[in-house]
Amino acid sequence: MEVLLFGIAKDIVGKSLLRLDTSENLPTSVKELKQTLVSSFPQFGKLSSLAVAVNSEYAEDDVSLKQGDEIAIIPPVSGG
Amino acid sequence: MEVLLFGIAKDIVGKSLLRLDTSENLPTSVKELKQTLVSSFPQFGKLSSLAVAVNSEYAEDDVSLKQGDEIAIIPPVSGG
Amino acid sequence: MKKAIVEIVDVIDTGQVYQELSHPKSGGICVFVGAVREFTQGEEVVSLEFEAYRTMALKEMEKIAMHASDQWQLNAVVVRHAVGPKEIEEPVVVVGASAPHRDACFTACRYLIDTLKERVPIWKKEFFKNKSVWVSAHP
Amino acid sequence: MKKAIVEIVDVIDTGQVYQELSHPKSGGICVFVGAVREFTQGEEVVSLEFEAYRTMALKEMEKIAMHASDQWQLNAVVVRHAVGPKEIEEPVVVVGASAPHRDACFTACRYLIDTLKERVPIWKKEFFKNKSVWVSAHP
Repeated sequence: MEVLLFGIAKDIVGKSLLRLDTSENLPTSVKELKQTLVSSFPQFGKLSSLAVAVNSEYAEDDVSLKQGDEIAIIPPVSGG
Repeated sequence: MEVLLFGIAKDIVGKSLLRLDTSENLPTSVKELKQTLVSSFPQFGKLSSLAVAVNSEYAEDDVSLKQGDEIAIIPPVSGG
Repeated sequence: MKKAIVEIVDVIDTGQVYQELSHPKSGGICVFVGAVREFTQGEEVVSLEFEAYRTMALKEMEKIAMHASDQWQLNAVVVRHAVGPKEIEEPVVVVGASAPHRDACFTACRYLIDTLKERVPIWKKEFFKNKSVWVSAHP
Repeated sequence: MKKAIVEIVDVIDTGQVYQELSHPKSGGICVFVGAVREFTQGEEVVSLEFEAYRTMALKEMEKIAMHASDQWQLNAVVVRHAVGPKEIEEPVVVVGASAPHRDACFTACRYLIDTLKERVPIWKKEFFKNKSVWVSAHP
């Protein structure tokens, strides 16, 4: 499972693409993905907000993650 | 006494400068000027509003008119 | 420091207004352009013309610009109106406000156009096939 | 008939937006330009950069443009954001709405920029002499 990282998320993880190892328990929902991230990288817990996009749409916590989904971490946006 | 005319005021009077004859009683205030106009050209009474400017500032009815003032009739504006 | 551009012109160049409003302390610039609209109901307007009492119009436009500049602490303000014959889609007025934040520039820009329409001695005449009308003259 | 321009670009040309929003049925065009503001308090920003999740950002910008277009019956709408390194006074975003009357174009334009700032996945990084900060990242 690959997760795209932008903005401060990229700085926290230290790269723009995070590969979650299939030998571990992969997150099956947006909620689980967030929990995985925060436990691996506690700095995610300190952000103003933490959103996830699945197939380039904002995804609520209960959205499930499927093979082939484009998954991205959306830290607090600051465009405009 | 000369009065500048713009927009529909110019069409009503038929010219852009109205000379009030000094042989008649000249209006001494904005109010009197409006009365003179409406009695000479009743169409002024049918406008949505009728304002007067003295020295290129809006002037209330009680403002007096003096020799040398630049006087203008301001029919309803429609700029913008 | 404050920059106010107040003008009555024959033709409005909408491309220049951003440069006029650009300012190192401005995070937001709001611009309104009023244009001649095609008539979709009633008789067709053949042509259209704006007339101004130039001295007074400039004075009133200046007052509006200065008031907005003070009220919303603008870094730059533009109030420009066109006169003479105009075609459909042609810009007839452009107002703009440049401020540190967007709230101020939106509110100021709206004030500029609303107050201009209320107070500035400029008149619009619409020419139809068989008649002409001074807009807003009659109730 | 409706015209929507949604783009992510390297450099914003503010001169083109009025042409894009001009429409025979439009009496009012409202444009907001967001620019890089000089810092006047605290540390001086040396440089500044915008990063976008391009696919998603364009989708969100498109949704915002379409919603505004439907809601306020716009004749044309522009939502354009810049990415990459930016200098002070440089425009970073331009949004605009073109409508028959001015109420609609002002309200729509305000909606465009407010919603863009809330939802569109674009991030601003400010570089200071000794550190860099992703804006809004922390409470």
